[in-house]
Amino acid sequence: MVSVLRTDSLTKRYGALLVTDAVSLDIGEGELHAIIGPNGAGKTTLINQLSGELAPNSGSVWFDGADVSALTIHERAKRGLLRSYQITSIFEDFSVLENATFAALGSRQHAFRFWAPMLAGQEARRFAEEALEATGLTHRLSVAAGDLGYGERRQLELAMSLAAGPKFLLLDEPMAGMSVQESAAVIALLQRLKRQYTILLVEHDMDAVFALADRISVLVYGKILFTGTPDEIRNHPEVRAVYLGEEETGAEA
Amino acid sequence: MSAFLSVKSLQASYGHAQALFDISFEVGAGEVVTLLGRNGMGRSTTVKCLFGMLPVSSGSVSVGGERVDHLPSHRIARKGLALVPEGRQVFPNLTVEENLVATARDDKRSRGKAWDLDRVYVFFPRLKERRGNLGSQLSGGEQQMLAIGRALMTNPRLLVLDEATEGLAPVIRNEIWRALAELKQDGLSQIVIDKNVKALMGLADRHFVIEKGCVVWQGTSNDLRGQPEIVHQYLGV
Amino acid sequence: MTSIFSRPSTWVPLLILLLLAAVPFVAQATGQQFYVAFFARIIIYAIAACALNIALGYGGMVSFGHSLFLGLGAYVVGLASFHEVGSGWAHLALCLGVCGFVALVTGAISLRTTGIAFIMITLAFAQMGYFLFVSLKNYGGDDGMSIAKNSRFGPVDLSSATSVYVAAFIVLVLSIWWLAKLRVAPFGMVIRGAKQNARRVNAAGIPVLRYQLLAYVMSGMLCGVAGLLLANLNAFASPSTLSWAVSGELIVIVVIGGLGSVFGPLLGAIVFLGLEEVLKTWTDHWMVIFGPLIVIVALLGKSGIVGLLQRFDPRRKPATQPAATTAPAAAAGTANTVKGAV
Amino acid sequence: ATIGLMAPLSGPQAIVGQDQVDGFMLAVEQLGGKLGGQPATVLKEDDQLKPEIGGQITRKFIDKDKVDAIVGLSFSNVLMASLPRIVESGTVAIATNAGPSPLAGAGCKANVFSTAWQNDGAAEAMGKFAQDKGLKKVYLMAPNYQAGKDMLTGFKRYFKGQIIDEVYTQVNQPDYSAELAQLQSAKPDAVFVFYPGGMGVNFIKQMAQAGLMAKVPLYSVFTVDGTTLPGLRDAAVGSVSGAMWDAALDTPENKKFVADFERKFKRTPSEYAATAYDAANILNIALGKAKPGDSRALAAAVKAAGSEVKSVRGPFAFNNNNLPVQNYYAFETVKSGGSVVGKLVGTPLAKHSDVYRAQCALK
Amino acid sequence: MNGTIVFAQLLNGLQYGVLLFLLAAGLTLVFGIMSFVNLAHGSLYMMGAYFAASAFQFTGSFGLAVLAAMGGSLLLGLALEFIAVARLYRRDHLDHVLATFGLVLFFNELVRIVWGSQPVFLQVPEFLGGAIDIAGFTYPAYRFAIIVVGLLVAIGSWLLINKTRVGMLIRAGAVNPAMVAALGVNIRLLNAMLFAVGAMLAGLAGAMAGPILSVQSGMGESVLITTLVVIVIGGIGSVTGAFYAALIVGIVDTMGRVFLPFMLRQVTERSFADAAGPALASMLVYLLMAVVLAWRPQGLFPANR
Ligand SMILES: Nc1ncnc2c1ncn2[C@@H]1O[C@H](COP(=O)(O)OP(=O)(O)OP(=O)(O)O)[C@@H](O)[C@H]1O
Ligand SMILES: Nc1ncnc2c1ncn2[C@@H]1O[C@H](COP(=O)(O)OP(=O)(O)OP(=O)(O)O)[C@@H](O)[C@H]1O
Ligand SMILES: [Mg+2]
Ligand SMILES: [Mg+2]
Repeated sequence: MVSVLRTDSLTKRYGALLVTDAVSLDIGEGELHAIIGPNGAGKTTLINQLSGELAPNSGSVWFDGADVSALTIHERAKRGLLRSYQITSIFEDFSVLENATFAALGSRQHAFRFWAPMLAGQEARRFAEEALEATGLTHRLSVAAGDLGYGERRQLELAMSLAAGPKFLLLDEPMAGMSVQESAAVIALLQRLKRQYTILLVEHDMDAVFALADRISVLVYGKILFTGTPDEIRNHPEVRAVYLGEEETGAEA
Repeated sequence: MSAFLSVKSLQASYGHAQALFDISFEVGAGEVVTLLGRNGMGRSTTVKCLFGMLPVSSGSVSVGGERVDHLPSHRIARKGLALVPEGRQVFPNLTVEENLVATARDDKRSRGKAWDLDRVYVFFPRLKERRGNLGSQLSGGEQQMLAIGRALMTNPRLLVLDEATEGLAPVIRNEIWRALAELKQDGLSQIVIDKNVKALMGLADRHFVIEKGCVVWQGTSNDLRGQPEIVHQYLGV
Repeated sequence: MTSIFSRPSTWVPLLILLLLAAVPFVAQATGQQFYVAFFARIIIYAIAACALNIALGYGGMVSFGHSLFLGLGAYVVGLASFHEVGSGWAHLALCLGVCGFVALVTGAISLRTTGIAFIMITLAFAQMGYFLFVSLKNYGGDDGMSIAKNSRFGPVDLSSATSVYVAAFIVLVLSIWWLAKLRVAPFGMVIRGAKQNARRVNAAGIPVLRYQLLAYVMSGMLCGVAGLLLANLNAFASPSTLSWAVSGELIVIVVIGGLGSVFGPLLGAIVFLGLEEVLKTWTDHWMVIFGPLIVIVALLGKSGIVGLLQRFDPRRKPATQPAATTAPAAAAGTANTVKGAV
Repeated sequence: ATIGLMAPLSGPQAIVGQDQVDGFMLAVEQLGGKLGGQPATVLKEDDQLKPEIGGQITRKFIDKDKVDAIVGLSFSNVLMASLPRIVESGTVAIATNAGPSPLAGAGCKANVFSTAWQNDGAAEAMGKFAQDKGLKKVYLMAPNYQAGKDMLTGFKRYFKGQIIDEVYTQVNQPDYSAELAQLQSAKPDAVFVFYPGGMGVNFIKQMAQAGLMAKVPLYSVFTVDGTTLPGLRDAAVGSVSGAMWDAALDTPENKKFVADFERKFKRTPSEYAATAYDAANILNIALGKAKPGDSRALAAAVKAAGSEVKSVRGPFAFNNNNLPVQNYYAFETVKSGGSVVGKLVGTPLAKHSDVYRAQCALK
Repeated sequence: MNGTIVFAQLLNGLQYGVLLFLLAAGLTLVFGIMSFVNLAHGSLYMMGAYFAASAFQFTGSFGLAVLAAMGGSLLLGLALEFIAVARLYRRDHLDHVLATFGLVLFFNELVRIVWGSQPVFLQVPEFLGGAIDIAGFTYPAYRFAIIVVGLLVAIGSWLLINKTRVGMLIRAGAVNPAMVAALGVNIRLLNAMLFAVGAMLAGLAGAMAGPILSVQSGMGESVLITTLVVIVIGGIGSVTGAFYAALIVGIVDTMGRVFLPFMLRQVTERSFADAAGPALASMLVYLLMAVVLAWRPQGLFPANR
């Protein structure tokens, strides 16, 4: 498997607190890699460092064979390394379609264009519509994003990441706040997308993780405790103790 | 059983868009009920109306037999209601400890052991570790714990949890379910909104399914178990 | 067709533009030349407000220092005239160059900050400009400087009120037209997006600071053009144009009109300056009425006059206000890095 | 006759404008509501001390209201901004508050008059006064703007002793303790300052509180006058101001003016009221002679009227540059009964002309 | 230029700094903690000075005048809060700027209607009328009274914000009032109280400054901007920051005013130095702010919250 994203003992600390502790990851092309771990283990912090939002104290990030550690968020985004946010982060005054088109445009070309309407850009618009279709928001195209319910916001958040046409998707709890039905839809969607994109998924919804992940890394106190297949994880005693708990071995509800 | 909270034919709108059409349910003293439904059906909107955060356009909300639907939020809360809101909403510019104590209250009417800083820290040791951090510096799950702890610190008689287990690790989530069960033993009434129907069936006495702003089904956990088609139809499972 | 004329928020401003186009002719016919100068001033302020609207309305950058660019534009003409340069093209090039450069430098520094700090740092730059011109003794200091050589564009000399009026009117129409396009063009969407959530714009692959900076520079340059016209109209350049109160007035104009709307600046300028004129005829203490009116505008919210007109628009939702709750967005930790509006 | 009266009527300097309006209207009232025998319409406009607004009002007066004369014209920055249109139209204008040096010199205009002063005049008088007193070392202070610089230049024109230091402070500076410490350490024979409006109140109050009034004699211009005395009171006692007018001037015209003004407006007039009062009386004479609508004739009549009018300030006439020839007095601020008033202590410059008039091409 | 005068000027800078802090204190509460950009703070300060002057005229007692100023501006603050400000907390800064800009115009004119355009008289109280001699320079005793009051206010507001639950609630309410209310706190009342206290401090500052400054319409603006500069340099929301920043601004401004022209004269032509020195000195505070913000956008001593 060709490695797409690799980190080299990535370390981030806040004062005395080591949030990511020499994390080395290697994610192959087309893989769906999940990261699980207790709250506050450093998952979001890790994603922030991968996306470029946070600078690590030491260590490096390699994407597509190049060292991207020094690149900014938007430069990484342009190369196809995109993220969604754990805390919903959409443009509330824009319509759903505008939100998605914006995302589609941003990653593909510069926006120093001052005359023709953004929505007239055929290419970006097509990507946006596809992404909205995939996330099931087609019926809400012209609604202002601020008027969406919480769950729909999450859907839009995901649609924006997809519309950007990523090579690699960093998904931070995409299912949080979604009802079972919507989660199931997103799981199905990710199933379909799986081989097209390489995906790093952070999620506490174990149904989703076990259903989707090729490999899972368990992050505890900033360190990778264990990396393995879903089955290995499910039965790993230590993982069960620190994270899964006793009953949590598979489908709930 | 005399209802502690009773909601009758509630209607509410966001601007011109009506979100609630007909919501009625009751929560008895010490009872745990759930509001079930898919995304965008109006569960959180109902919660906002309970707390006076959204004006009620018609219908009524009563606490202990007293109409509260036109009272300001803080007066309603003072009747013994506490909220763990959707999306956490911890105070980003306060430290963990300040978040907990700022709105803390000792309500003589609440039953069971009183909640104080120590008890919350025992419950969520993680918060104790992070006590000096600002709310904005917490991880998603830590914020969720903080939101729960903050609500408990008001020593409520009715705890309203809107997606309170969202973003929590499974172990913690199980802890929460256990704790809610314990609180129920103490006699604390609860309204729980969550997607984990299985856990809810274990915890709650009664369920209300909300669809497009109306209560379309209600019944006990046993009723729900007996009618899987309901779960399928309204919750998509 | 029908759509435009069934929407008051569109046809009312267009009608006003049409009426403004008629002003010089009517004034000529009735011999009331004064009104040409009067409306020229309104139009020039509308241009300045359009300029501010790019930064403030679209980009959410609450600049409390746009008087700096208005003043710089005016002084370019003043200084050029002082040194016997009368070519309008030279004035324009200098004006765009100077304002662009100053906006680039001050913007680059100011945009490091957000929120209140941004408001204050832009104010600081304008104040520095004010004190600079006050102390330029050779150029009149606080007395300001008369302009002997107005900008001359080929055969057109901006020495009469009418010629300034025509020039300003053309600039205004072009600005409005462009602003309407810009609003939904990619660039406009980026800066409007940055106003709501700068972090997200970045994550979408767009280096948001560059766009904000460019918006600030364009805003400064257009404001400079307004200053150039103002200097020609008054045949005078004065440091008082750079005072903080002028920056405040420009903000008020933009907001009265309707923040971030296309026609807002024009409507705002007409109402603000017109009202000032009307109230002054009633009483010396007109500010006792004027002040509270501004407060009321602020209380009513930012949709301004345009928002008011939109209420009469059929089949159109009233401008989305931050309704009862923006709850999930206000959620903890969403460090909302909107310039000027945290 | 229609007169356009433009003055700052809002903002911190509104008192200056208010005094001008009141002074002018008092004269018109005394003249039975007429100027030159014709019923007078006085249009009053607030320039807000903004040059740009001043320019607009001037246009309005000339183009819309077709006034016979414009009076007031606010501070020199507003005056200068209004000038282009006034010169272009030839409308008679009488400034009652300013006489900037460009207008006194090469830039003088046949239709633009001032019943106030050339900016340097009062300062020159104080320079002469200090010189006559035989002072050796003087310390100068003024705000850092045009008028401040003019004033100190004027002082130096007549004072030949040593200038220890010339300090320019920030415009609208609130706190002067640092400057006062410098002043104290310089040990001058006297300090000469120009701090109009609130700045003067700040400065003098603080100087008095630091106990310096007793140690360093204070000479000033446009600092202690009718507009600031109510806020200063005892703090200003002992200071000497140079001015072309004060309520204390003992002439019959002035007595009547001050008494009538106080009766009508319940406050003591300032020099700004006096200049506007004179302007009205000059216009009255001129309008009685010139045909309405002929601004050239009116300008000539105004010039002639300057020599005829019984000015409240004593001797008065227009110079070739249309600025006043007048006395400059020194007044000491003293306590008299319960109130604080000016007391005439000298007339350093009698029938004084400014230096710029040589550069003026007018006769 | 000898050592004593440098020392004397340092002292002047310090005391100007404390005066600035006194002005800034009320604003820090409202602007820093509640995040309400209150340009009308200067107006409240002006009103305080007028209240004091009027009370002084009637009673002849400076103590009563100060009380009247504080009481009057407290009530005025409550009224303003009730009528306008309360509706604006949750809006963004732009609306604050706008509304309070309108209030500034209103109050300036109101004062002229009620008290006239001329400055009104307010005197240093008899017992503080003297001057104290330090190192050969006389200092008005009244300035020391200002320093004492300034320090008391500093300590008081620091305690209020950082050490009380009210402080926490207000900080929380500035970000998410709906949530604070839903947790059972009457945040509206709390905000009203704090705004009124801020207004009261403005009034106190006005009364204290009245005897040394000209009490007149518009007196608030010139100090308001400097005060805002102080708060921004210090770090918004931090009382300690505002205090240090006030001292820094006071010293920089004073030293710049006095020594900058002097130093320029040493290195350049006198005429140029005389022109550039004061110009530079008047820009110094703004320059300082620009440099500080460019270097540390969050201010020098940001509130750690
Ligand atoms: N700016 C900061 N200053 C101090 N500590 C911080 C800061 N940001 C994050 N932390 C801490 O770092 C730890 C890791 O946070 P992170 O958000 O990465 O956790 P997470 O694994 O994503 O958790 P969750 O599953 O709950 O989202 C947390 O304990 C958090 O409190
Ligand atoms: N602030 C708002 N402004 C306008 N409309 C809103 C707002 N919040 C929610 N809505 C609308 O109200 C409806 C009900 O939303 P609500 O948040 O109550 O749903 P919910 O049942 O809690 O679902 P979710 O799982 O999405 O939280 C949705 O259609 C949503 O679009
Ligand atoms: Mg996380
Ligand atoms: Mg919800």
